[in-house]
Amino acid sequence: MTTLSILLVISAALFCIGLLAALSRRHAIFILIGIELMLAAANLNFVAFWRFGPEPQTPTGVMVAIFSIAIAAAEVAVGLALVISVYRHYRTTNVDRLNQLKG
Amino acid sequence: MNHWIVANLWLIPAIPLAAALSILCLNSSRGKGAAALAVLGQIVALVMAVIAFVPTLQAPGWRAFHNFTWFTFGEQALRIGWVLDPLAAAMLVMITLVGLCIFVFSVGYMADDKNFTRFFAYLSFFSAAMLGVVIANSLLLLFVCWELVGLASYLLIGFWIDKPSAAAAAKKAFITTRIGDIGFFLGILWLYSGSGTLLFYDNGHGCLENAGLLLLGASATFVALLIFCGAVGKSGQFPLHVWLPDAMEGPTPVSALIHAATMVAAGVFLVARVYPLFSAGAIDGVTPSLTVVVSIGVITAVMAALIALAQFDIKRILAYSTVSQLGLMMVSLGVGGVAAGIMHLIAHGFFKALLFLGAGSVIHGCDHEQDIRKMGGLRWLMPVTFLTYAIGMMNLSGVPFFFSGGWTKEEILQATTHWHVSHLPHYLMLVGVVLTALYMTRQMIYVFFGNKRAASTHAHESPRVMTMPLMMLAGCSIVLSIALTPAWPWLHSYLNGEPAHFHIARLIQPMLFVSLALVAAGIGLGWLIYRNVAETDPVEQAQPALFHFLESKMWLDELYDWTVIGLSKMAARLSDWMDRNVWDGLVRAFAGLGQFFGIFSADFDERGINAGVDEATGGTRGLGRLMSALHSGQIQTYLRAAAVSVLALLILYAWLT
Amino acid sequence: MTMSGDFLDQIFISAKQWLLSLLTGAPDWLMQVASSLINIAALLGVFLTLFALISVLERKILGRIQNRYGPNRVGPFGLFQPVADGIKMLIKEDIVPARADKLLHFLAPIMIAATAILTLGVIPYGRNMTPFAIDGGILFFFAVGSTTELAVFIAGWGSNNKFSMLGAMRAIAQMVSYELPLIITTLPVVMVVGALSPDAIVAAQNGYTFGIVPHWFVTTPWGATAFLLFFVSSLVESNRTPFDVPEGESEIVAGHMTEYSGFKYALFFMAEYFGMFAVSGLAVTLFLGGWQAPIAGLQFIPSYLWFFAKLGVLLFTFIWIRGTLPRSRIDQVMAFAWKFMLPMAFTCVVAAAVWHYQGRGVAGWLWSLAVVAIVYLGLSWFLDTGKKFATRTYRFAE
Amino acid sequence: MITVLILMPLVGAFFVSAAQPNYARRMALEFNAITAILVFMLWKNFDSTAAGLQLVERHAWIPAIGAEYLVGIDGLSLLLVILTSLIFPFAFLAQRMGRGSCVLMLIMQSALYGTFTAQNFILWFLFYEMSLIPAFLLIKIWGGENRDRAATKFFVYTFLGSVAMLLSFLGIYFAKGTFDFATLADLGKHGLLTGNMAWFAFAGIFLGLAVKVPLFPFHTWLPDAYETAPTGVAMVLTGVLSKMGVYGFVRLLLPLFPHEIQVLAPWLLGLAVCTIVFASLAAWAQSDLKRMVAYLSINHLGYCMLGLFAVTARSSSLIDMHAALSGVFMQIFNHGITAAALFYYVGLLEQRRGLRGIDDFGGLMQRTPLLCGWMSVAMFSSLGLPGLNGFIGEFLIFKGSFAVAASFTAVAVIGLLVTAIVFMRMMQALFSGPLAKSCNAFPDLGRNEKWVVVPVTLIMFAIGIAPQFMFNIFNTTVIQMARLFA
Amino acid sequence: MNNAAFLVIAIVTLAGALAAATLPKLIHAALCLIVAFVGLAAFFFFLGAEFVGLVQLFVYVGAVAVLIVFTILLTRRDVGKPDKFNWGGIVVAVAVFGGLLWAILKTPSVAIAAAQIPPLTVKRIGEVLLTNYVWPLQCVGLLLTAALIGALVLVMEEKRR
Repeated sequence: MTTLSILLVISAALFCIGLLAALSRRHAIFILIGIELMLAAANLNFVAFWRFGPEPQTPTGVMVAIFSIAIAAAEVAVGLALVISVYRHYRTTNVDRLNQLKG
Repeated sequence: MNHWIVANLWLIPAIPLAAALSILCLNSSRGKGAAALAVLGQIVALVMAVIAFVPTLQAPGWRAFHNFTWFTFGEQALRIGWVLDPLAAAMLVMITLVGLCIFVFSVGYMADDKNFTRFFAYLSFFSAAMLGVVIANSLLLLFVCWELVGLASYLLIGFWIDKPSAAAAAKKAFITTRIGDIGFFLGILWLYSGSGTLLFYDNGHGCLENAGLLLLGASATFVALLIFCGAVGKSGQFPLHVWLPDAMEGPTPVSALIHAATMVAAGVFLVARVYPLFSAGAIDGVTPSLTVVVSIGVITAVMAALIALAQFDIKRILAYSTVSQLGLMMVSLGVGGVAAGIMHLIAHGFFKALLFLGAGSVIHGCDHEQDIRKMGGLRWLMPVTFLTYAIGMMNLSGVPFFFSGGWTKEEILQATTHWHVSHLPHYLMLVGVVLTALYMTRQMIYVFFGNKRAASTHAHESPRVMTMPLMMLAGCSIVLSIALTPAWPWLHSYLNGEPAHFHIARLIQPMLFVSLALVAAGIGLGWLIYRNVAETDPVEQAQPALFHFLESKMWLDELYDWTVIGLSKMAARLSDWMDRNVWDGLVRAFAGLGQFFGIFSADFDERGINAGVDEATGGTRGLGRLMSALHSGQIQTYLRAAAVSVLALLILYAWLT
Repeated sequence: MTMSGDFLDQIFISAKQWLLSLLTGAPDWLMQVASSLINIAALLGVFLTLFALISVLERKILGRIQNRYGPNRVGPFGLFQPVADGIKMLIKEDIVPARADKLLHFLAPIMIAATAILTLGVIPYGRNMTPFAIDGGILFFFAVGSTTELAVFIAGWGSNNKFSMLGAMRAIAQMVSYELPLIITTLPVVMVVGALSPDAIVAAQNGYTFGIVPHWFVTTPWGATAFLLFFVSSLVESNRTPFDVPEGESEIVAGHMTEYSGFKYALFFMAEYFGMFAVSGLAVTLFLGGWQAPIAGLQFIPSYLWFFAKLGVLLFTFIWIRGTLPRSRIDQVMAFAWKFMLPMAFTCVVAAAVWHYQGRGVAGWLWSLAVVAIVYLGLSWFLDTGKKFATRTYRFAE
Repeated sequence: MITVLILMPLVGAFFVSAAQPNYARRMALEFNAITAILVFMLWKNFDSTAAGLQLVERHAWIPAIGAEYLVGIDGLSLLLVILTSLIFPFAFLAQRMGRGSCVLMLIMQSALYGTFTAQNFILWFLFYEMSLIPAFLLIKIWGGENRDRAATKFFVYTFLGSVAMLLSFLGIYFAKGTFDFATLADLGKHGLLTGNMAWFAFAGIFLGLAVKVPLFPFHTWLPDAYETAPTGVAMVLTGVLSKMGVYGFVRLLLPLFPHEIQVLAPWLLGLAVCTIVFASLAAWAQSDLKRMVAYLSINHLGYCMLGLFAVTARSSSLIDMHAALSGVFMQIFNHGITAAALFYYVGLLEQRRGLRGIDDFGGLMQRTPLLCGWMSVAMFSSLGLPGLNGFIGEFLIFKGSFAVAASFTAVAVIGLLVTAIVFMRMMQALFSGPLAKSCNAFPDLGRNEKWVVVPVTLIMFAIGIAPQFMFNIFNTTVIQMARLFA
Repeated sequence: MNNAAFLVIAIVTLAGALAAATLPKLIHAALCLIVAFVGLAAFFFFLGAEFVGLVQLFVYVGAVAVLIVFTILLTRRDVGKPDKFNWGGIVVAVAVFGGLLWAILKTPSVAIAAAQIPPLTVKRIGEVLLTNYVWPLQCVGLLLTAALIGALVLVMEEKRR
């Protein structure tokens, strides 16, 4: 039988894969993909904790996951819009070259 | 008792008002229509006045009133109304009759004026307001109409707007009367708070009836005096008479109507109307307020008559004569001869209007020349004017028997003899009679007798439309005398609310002879002095200083200019200066103080705090340079840092558990 | 309902039960898998047949509309034409462009066919005849259905061809745009029923007024409006004329399918028809009462027959429209979606709410009609460009 | 309904800000027509025989600090609301206005409606301040010369007053725990606060309101501000904005601090009389028409103050209280109409001549008889000629105050005289005499201008002749208030 | 069967995610991401949160994925060349994973099995959404609107003057 810890491990793995994508890729969209993966991992955690938690009657975790998904959708829309406008402006989406904030 | 006319008395002023409004709406080119409307309005008003006059004859002392609520404030209803009694009825008839004559006269006199319609609108408006004053049964309504009369007077004096002197005169008239009205207003307030009502007659609750007077008590004197202020202003009594001669800047019919026959008489009417206030608590018919009235009246009468002696403007002479006569009426009222005063008022209305219109006719004939020194010998050139003017002059001088003015003046003199306080007024009045005859003779001789002078060479008789009213007024002033004789003192009894009886024996009285002698003395003296007048006045030659004193109106205008007006102007300038400098300056000082603190603290900032901050900034800057190396501007570097931090947290967690 | 009627109605269920009973004693998971497999097999069987039938019928009907015969050589009335076509497709050479992304090029048709079949799984075809009864069936339908866009994109991208890419972009743009009205027009139904499961929706449309007017949602003003909107959107979703812009031959060859041939092309073709079946089936479920009989007296006829009759009518309408209307311009299609379809779809939601809160009676009926009418009039006033068109004159060849 | 009324100008402001600049004024006027209809309905729905607040809307707002959204009208509020909706259309008609100023004016209008209907201090204060900022901006941006200085002065002055008032109210709140006007008034009967606290609170509120009215010697901002403000704004400033101060006195100070006012009565009456006399004298000394009218405006508000202080000064009889309160209310309305009209006329003259010194004109009567005629009606109304609106209010005020403070009233009456002198001077200089060359090409009243002039004058006559319809609005309120103060 | 299914789902998900993170071609990565999301949805189904799973499918597969591929399409020039891979990230990621793993395995309280619960119906979610969570719902609606507008503004072509 599956236990919570297995799910948590999967979720942690997912999270780290997302982190990997966000850390090691140079392309802005990859970073975004990484972030999405991390968010998804978080959602998985929410649902898992709800399912295995003491009060599965109240669907709190589910609700949070739903909201989180909705917010992630908004985030990805804006993020991609940013990518596009950055691309228009600099003709690149390589984040290594986007270092205007360099101190 | 309640006749139809009582409830509908308001129609009498309303009709001229309607005429005025409809004239205002007329195109200014419709001169004839305007005149017709105005005259028609006046005729209807006259008919209504006569209709109103009839019921007052029913019984002696008949009085009816109609009160209604004007508005309610809080729980208190403010009521106004109108009253019909002999006083009002007689005044109504007089005003409408004289008004009608003057309206007709104006049609001829103002024929060439480009603002013909406006003139008639103003005239009708004035007539309406004046009739309103007469019928008012509430001091408030009276005051309202009173002010409107003042407004109409202002408009008419300043009718020739392009003349600066006219504008100045109008302004002076308005403000001077306004000064009196302020007192009047306070009087109203006092009366209202004292008696709780402003109605004259209200079934025993009015302020002139016993209940009201009882409530008022001792303050009645002050109330009466304050109200008298209004009368002083409006009736041109000393010391507020200065506006009346200046008001002659207006067209002559205006002078006739307003500044001779009606409006200036309103003050006298007012005193007569609220006479119970004056006489409240009287001992032998003497109260402090009445004494004041007498004093003012006497001073005015004599002073004005003296000044009239030294004037050259035909209308100014008449103006001062008016002032003088009004003083006479005041004296009469003050000494208790209410009926006599009113009788003189009515008679004066007719003959003074006659004189003014005659003067207007002369002016019209002499191409708008008003200086009597430039006239002369008009007797043959303007016969109708001359004759009617002479009748007017007889009236004014107080020639008895056929002239109403004679009877009424005698009546007044009679009344003054009964005054206990002092006989001085009586003697001064006698002097006044002489003076009146004197200056009228002087004027007659200057204008109508002697040789033709500059202005009279091309003089011509006025058209019929102007002479007809003259004859009409002359006729009235003679016919009226029938009702004034001591043998059948109908008007006297009517006004006093007594039945009139015919006693031929009373026709001849000692006073009659005194009066006759005085008038004769006056006229004779006049004839003696002035029979050979030339450009310069004989009196001026004899007594230049005195004459100059009188000619410049006893320097009262100058005195006022220097004192009252100068002081108030200074007060005004002072207030302005205070405002700009002191009050504002205080504010600015506060602001400056604030600014000072601001600057001070800014300085402190600069020296004290900033220095420390500068030091700190230097250090920070170095540190920042160090830190900025870490800031590659690349997101992933930051992300990595975050991830490592998470790791660090995990390790920390592990270490702790 | 008579016994025989009941029997006929449930004949396929009984058949399945019988088949499963053969496996008695097997483990539980095996039973589940078997049940699913039976469902899938039945589904595929029925719809592949229907696909074949419709493909030939379409050509016949189009032929009829265009005043010609259509396929009439293979078999009686050309009914075996699809068989011939199928064989042709299977034996054709599968061409993969040299510069194509091989993986994606391969993946796209599979994906598109898979999604189309998946969407078919949640529709109730008759009483107790829902292959996969999920609580959120409608949501599932759309969730899976939206994957079609992805597949189209992969097809376009994977082909590495200008026309393919353009076609894919067009397809995605218009599908995304019309997905909104499509989903929002289902909202009133979901709202009124209070469930996302297709079975509940069909059940909610049970009953008749006077025995002749069925309580289908299409009989309400909002339902009718929503149905029309839904239908138009489904035309777009399945890339049918007049909205076949993404694959219009005269413009961009065949859109995202340009570089496909042989069996892959057949898969695309099939997916398109399956998509059409699915969305029509959903329309029937949502608005036309699913498998319910139109008149109380006709309830003895088995429910699945009713369903397929309704489906047939809708499919015929699809074909009919294809034969009648010309292709519209892409910008017009998009503008229509955002300026008209979307507001109207929202209006349906409001109108349904009004209908509900007015007690679902005659008053509610009239009120919702008023809402729809007002918005329709307002929109038509607002969108009126003022352009006047001359009345059309037809010129026939003499 | 009141809420709709408050919001309507705001909606208008929103629309106007989106409209084409050319249509801004027309749009603003259209919105004013809507508010006028609303106000008319309000008037119809208002039961003038019933006491207390009517058409109340009450919602919780910030319960933690006792602020609630509480609007309602009694006779006084209704009167002022009517006044507001009368003045604003005329102000809009008075001159060409850009989009920005239209928007600001509409915002101000909304704030004024709010001020006159709010029955909770926080809400009231919010609206009160909200009206201040548009006024400031209007003067600052569209004013004449010296506008920066005048605007800043106006703002700082009134703002300081407001701050003082706010502090006082906070003090009251901490002591009593409520911001509700009615509750506070009830408490005020028995002494709201005690000791020095009461005096501080009183001083703060008094200061805030005295500045707004303005009361001598806090009035110096007013001539500057009015002088430089554009005509329409000046009309609103004098017609409506200055009423906020008087309204505040009636609503706040008098009910809350009857005891303090009684103690200070001679001083307050003195201030009122000073306001009357000094302002009228200062008006005499002005040569700028706008400044002159501004000072006269101060003078007229001084009458209101006289009446109000007289009411609470000593225990006067109910009738005198009724008279004074009715007079004050009438005067509020009359002054609003008349002073706005005067500013309008001065604006017309300035528009035609470009200058507004009293000596820059002459003999206008010959060139523009209509303008002069209508203008003199406004002038006579302002100097309190019977038969026009000004008289009724002044008479009642003096009637009420004379019984209580005869000597103060007697001095105050001088103000009437000086006012007359000022107007006579103005008329003489402007209308009569030979026609000045610079005024040769003056056009007479245009059609647009008649649209303003005729209704305003008709209102003046109507109130002057048959004022009962005005009294009906607030009679019950007067009775109720008198009972409160007695 | 459940365990097997779980295993399959887990492997598919993680493999998809790993592919999404490491594949050199962006478009492939995006498609793998979809696989990962589908797997995640399956997880949700598995956990009894059907609705969340459907939403996950609906939003991520239907919307987010389409958005990503569209963006890839629009930034095509950059996408053509394969992305460099920064190996430094792996170390950090693995380290974090190690840490998390250690933490999870060390915590005994999470090693529990699920209780039996009645299925979570859509109706129940709808009720909760419109009662307890109505304000968050409104906020999310607002957020989505704002994001919509924001995204539009960001990508709008700048007007040429």
